[in-house]
Amino acid sequence: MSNLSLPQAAAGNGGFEPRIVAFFCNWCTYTASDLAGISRMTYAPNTRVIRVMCSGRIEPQLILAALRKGADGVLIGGCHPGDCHYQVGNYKCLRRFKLLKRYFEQMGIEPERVRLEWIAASEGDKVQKVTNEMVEQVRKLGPLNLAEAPKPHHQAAACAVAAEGAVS
Amino acid sequence: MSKPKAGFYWCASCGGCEESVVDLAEDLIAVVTAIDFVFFPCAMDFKREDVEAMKDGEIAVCFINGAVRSSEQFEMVELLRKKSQLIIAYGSCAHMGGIPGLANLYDLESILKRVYTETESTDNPSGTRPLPQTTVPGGKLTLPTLDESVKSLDQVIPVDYYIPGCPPPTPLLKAAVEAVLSGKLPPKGTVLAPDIALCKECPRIDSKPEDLAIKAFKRPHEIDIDPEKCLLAQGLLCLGPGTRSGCGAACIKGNMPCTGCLGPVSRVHDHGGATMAALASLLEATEEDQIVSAIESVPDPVGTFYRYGVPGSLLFRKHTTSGNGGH
Amino acid sequence: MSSLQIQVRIKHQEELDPDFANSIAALPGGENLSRCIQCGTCSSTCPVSLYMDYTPRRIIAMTRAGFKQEVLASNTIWLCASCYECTVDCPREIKVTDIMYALKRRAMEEKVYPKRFPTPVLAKEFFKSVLKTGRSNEGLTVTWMILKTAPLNMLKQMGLGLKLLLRGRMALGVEKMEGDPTQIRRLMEQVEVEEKKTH
Amino acid sequence: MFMENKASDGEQPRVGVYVCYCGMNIASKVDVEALRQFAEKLPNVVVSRTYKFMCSDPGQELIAQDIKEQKLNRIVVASCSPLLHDATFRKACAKAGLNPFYFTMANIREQVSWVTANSAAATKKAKALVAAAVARVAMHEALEKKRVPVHADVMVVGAGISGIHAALLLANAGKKVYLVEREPSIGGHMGQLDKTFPTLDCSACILTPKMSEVKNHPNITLWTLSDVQEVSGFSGNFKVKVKRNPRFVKLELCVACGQCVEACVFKEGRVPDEYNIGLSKHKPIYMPFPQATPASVLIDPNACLKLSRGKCASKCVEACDRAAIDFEQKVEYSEVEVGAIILATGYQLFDATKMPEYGYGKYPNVYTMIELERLVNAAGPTQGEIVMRDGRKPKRVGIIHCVGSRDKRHHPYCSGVCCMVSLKMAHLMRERIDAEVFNFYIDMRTTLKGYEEFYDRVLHDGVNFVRGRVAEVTDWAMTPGEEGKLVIRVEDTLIGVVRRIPVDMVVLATAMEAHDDADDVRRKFNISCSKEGWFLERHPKLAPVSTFSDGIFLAGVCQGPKDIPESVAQAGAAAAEALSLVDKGFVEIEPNSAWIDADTCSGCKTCIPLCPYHAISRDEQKKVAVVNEALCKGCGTCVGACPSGSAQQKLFTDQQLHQEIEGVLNYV
Amino acid sequence: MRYLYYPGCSLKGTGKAYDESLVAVFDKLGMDAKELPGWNCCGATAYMSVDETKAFALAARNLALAEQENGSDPIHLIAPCAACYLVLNKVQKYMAEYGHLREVIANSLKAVGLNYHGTVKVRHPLDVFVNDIGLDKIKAAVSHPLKGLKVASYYGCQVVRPYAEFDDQYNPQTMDQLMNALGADAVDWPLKTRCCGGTLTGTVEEAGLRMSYILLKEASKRGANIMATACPLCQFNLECYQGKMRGTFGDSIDLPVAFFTQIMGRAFGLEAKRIGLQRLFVPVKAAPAMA
Repeated sequence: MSNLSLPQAAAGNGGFEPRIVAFFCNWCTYTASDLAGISRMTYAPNTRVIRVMCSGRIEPQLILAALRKGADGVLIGGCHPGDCHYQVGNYKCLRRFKLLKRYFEQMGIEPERVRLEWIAASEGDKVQKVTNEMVEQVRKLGPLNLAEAPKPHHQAAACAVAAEGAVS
Repeated sequence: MSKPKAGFYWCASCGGCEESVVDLAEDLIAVVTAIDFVFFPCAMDFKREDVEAMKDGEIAVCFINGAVRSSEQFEMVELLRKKSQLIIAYGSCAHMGGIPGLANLYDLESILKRVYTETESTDNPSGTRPLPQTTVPGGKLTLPTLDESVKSLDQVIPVDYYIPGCPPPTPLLKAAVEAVLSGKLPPKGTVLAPDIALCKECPRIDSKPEDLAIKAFKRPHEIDIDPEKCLLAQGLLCLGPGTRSGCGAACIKGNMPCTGCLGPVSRVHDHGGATMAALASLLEATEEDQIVSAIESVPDPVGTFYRYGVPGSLLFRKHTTSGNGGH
Repeated sequence: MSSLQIQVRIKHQEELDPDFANSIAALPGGENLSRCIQCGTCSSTCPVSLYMDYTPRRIIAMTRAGFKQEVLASNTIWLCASCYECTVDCPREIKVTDIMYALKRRAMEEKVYPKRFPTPVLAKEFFKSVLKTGRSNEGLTVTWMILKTAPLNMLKQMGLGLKLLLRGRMALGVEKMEGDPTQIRRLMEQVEVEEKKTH
Repeated sequence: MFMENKASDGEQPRVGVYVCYCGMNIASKVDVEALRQFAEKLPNVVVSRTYKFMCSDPGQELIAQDIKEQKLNRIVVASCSPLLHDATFRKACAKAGLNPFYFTMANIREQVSWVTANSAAATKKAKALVAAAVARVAMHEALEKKRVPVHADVMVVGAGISGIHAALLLANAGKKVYLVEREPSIGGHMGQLDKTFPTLDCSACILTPKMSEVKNHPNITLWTLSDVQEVSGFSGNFKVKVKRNPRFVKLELCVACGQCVEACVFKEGRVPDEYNIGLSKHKPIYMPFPQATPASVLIDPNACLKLSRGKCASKCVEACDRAAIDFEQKVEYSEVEVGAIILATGYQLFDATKMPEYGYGKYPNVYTMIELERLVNAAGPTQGEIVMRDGRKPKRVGIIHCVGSRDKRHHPYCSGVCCMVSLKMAHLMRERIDAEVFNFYIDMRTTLKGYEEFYDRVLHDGVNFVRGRVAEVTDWAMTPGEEGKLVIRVEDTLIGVVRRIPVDMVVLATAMEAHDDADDVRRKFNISCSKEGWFLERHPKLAPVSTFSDGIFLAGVCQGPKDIPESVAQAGAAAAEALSLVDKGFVEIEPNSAWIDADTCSGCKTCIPLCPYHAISRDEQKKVAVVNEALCKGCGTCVGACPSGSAQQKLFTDQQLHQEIEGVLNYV
Repeated sequence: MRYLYYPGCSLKGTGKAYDESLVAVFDKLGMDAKELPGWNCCGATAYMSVDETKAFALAARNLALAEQENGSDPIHLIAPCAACYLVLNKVQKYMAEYGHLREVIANSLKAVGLNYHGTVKVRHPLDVFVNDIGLDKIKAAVSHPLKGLKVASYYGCQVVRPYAEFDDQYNPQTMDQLMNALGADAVDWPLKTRCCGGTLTGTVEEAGLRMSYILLKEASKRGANIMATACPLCQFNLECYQGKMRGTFGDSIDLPVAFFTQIMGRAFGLEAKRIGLQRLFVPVKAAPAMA
């Protein structure tokens, strides 16, 4: 197929800037991320944080959608075990994540591209550290360049990605 | 007025879809009385030239089953699209890639190598492979080529409706034919099956506990299956909660868990992703190592959660570092 | 001594080396240099600081401020006995011992250490011996060091050497490692190659 | 079909994007003009503007005006964190007649300009976040905040000076207060101090009147020897279970006459006295200290022969003519409902044995500061006479600052009060026993009102100051003058020379640190701790006594080191916050609850066991799951698990999140 | 536990008695710890002053060699010399901490046919005796309890800091416990880990001598009649220069300084020659129970 539209040029050269979608829970990791800001800790600019109330809201479909839409990696941040603002949401996240990782193993997605970290509200420095590590890790791996799934030829296929071209 | 013309074509499929037509039993007579089949390679002796000879849009409705991989299949579905007013993707393979879609876990070369060189029953010391063109005395022979990836039908041509299932349940087929005949069709792109998950029609739903916590997943041969009780409650990986209804819970009635052949409901973007989320959430484990070992009890996540839909899933095929998989 | 000895003690900014601190901080162990709060723990905990022209705390301050010449010419860095007491005690987790090593190396690179000062000579002799044989040879190394720095001391040390010999605590021959000592030289050469690669 | 380029409620979105400079906070890194231009070209965007301070009145007015004139129905503000100003801009929208939930924020300050070194990269990141916000806001729906009535009572946990002060303020305002203290008496650390700096007020003299006011206040229920066991509910409606340990003495009968103590079969004290930091011993039945509140004796069940072995002549019972002693008392549990909780659990002192270089525990004449407080106190173990453990009076005293503070191996932070405490103690040692005093400090921190003046006074007292952190205290003598002394080794950094100073007594100004069980406590209350273990405030500047759990406030040192005036001020602030919550009569709940589409739910029950609040049940008629909105707290776990997309969470619907994913990836 | 023995250069020279006594004690306790084949100098402190990365690579070579000997269990490499112990630990720690260093060393090793994955555990014999073998077993091996021997346990600077985790950095106890287990009395004294000036004695004699003198003086003052050391350089410094100290400080110190393993050997009833007692300058005979 010749209709590849994913960024290819950067592969294997130093110009590659990983695109990382981060899902952070409101109470711990998003707050820590704000704290990193308040403390003026600079870190790699490659993450794009999407706030959810709890890591329990995060599910494989969101991660898969991010990768499908061009993310080279996905970072998930939640409260430490035992610290969840909603008691146990982070455990649900962890279980889904572990199963998803096994799926990724079979599908050839490098395990380093998806990372789950428990980051407490006070751990601004951990946001900095984890972000930097993750960006470096993914930079080493190079762009994800998923095989392009041919777009379904109809207005609403059962498995269509959400909002495909929705606002374009 | 003449009867509407219909076609029925197969791509990469097992023949089960055709069987499902036969399963219409006495209703089949009503169907053939109402419809004029003009192309049905499995059952009737029409040729490609016959289709090519038709006017564009001459076929009122064409049912196509099977996934698409070979150049022949590409050509045929494109041809049928041109000649048909309505294309209905029929069965899991056309709908989502189906069982043949699991081939997307391998690259083409390794499949060919396995088939033509490595299988235990292969005796092919010279490593001969089928070629697109072979010159033999008397002329040139051609064979279709294979694409790098398996695709669902809508990844190749525009599809108007889907009838899901492996094979599609006959009531769905019957309802679809009636809708086509009566012209009372839903918006294009609709999957012609209820848009609610299977638990809705599962006879065992009342036996499912409201505090389900799964210790580890079992496989059917590992336990003595209680014929009354919710299968998930017995630890079996039943995909019913995330799979479209419309089959009348046939497998569950046969004391086997749902494997997801009807695909997801319309609100779900990735069938496997959604069912993984649901089932993993229900695990009992809280410690990381417990979770890992509970999840180890799923021997083959792709084969379990994406059995019928690797091509139709968000990842589409196995990722290789070279990127696009060359399709 | 009839006249009052005076000395100009002012320091102008352009006399300082603005990159000095960074070049030291960039080395492994130097990372916390800038975090010093000048509490003096390193100096007071140091068993040798009583001999130093600048206490370790002052060396850190001067390094940070770019007093390169003074720091490299100080006796402090050569008096450091590598006992790691300062490193362990520093409340800011500054690896003072590593910084002292870094300064010693820098002084040797820039050849500003005191001539005939035995420590750098010993270090170099030691280095040579290991390169050749894979082992350090205490007797020979020390002998070379004395000969190179203060040959007159040789006589003084003879007694000790003799005693050691008599008790079998000093070998006359050259102690060599088992196997192939050239592997050491090759390893060292490769380190140079690799370092160039990554810089 | 289900993901169309149309607002969820059918009308075409008209989005306004407002990019904030935040003075130079954002503008110095992000090219705000480029960002504005970029936003202008995004789908559905009708107008895009920049302003110096979007959160200011004129900034908000700008938005309101556009809503009216440009008929905007969606607003995006790119500025600071939504955790800071979401509410501000929602209000601005509402004022202009737009449903406040047709609004979203892009956090381009905390998560972009403040954390990105490179300006171009910062601008790019900001663009991605704005694109995501624009994409997401199109999917927003009109929502209503729900109001829930609140309980008017307040609980204060911890009855040191902070807890006492907060409880009294609330009680005086007419609120019923539960004051919970785990020690047998209220008063906390302040009750142990001799004098307070810089005024040298007698600590007991200013504290005890407040203690008795607590005791006598009709609105305060005081529970000592008590611990909070469990907290459930939410802001305005907490349920708290308190464990109340037995005192083995009937509080209402005991008049603290002390005859029982006198009569106890033990003639001498045998339990190290906590109040005196173990410098004295008390009997199994004892009065915690003379001014203890409640004024009642209690029995230590581990030391009492009757309670630990079941056998004793029980002379105390005989001696008590009010029959107040009750060996049958058991642990009791009380459950109360309160609208707000103030945590004032205080601190503990750093364990000086963790720094063996200072010889605490090894050399008897090495003391901690709090021990010295008791030693100089007239009500202390020596009746205020300053004699060391070996019976001598110290002639020369070394006071070491920063023990455990400003030290990465222990506590990296400055405890804030130790300099002043050390100055106070130096002064007292000069004044009381005319000792020669050396203070060893790293930096002198005397920043508040009257503090520097006090330093000046102590300098003039003739106290010796050595700027240097002490490396070691030993009994290793190198000179005759050092024989039999404790030798302090330090670099006098102002002179640049290492000194050895022999002294008789060493005093360690140990750090304030979070309680060992702070982590358990914060879990109970569902709040966070900072890295150092202090309870974490909601915002270091703008919400210093609030926590991330609405309705739970912080007072005093549990939030971080403070001295007495600061603790009292903060306790006042916490009381005001609690009052403003419970007095209002209701709380508004963020409308982010989950809901389940009854038409598409298959009734698979996956969500039901996942809800930690039991908010989901099954409608047995319709055979579908139903969310009880009053119980739902809005975590979205059920939504993440629903295998058929029938569960959704307001403000975090699948559509909104997928749009956000698309937004951050597809436009930049 | 699988042990390998890394003697280091000094134990083949001035510290010969440490080598002999350690091996004899291993033998007595039934420990199997063969010498690491092909070992090289650890680089000690001097190398670090010349080229840091090379110093690390030099040390890492030994770890790589030890790892080659790896069976199913990780190798415990016993390094009796304080400097070797420190340097080998340091290279482990720094390779983990500094990515650049790790890369350079790993690549250099690879080029000479070696690999290191970080699995070796570097152990000091004090740690092994007290924590692996256990004081009970050691007590059981004592045939000649050292009655009346008052030992100042001198750990020196580099055994317990900065990387060791087996003992307290300020007031270490393992050697004291060991000495008590042998029937001797460990003397409490404050200078157990104060540097002896070993690296300076050869170069800045005045400083080195004074530092050692302080230690000997204080130990005597506290009633010690022998000093036990765990490092060849400390032992050399503290013992062999006592004559010189007499000249310099005008103070006669005759305190025997033995390796702690020699004292163990004595208590185990091993023959004087086997534990190298004849190699000492200051005879131990004067000390009770050591004759």
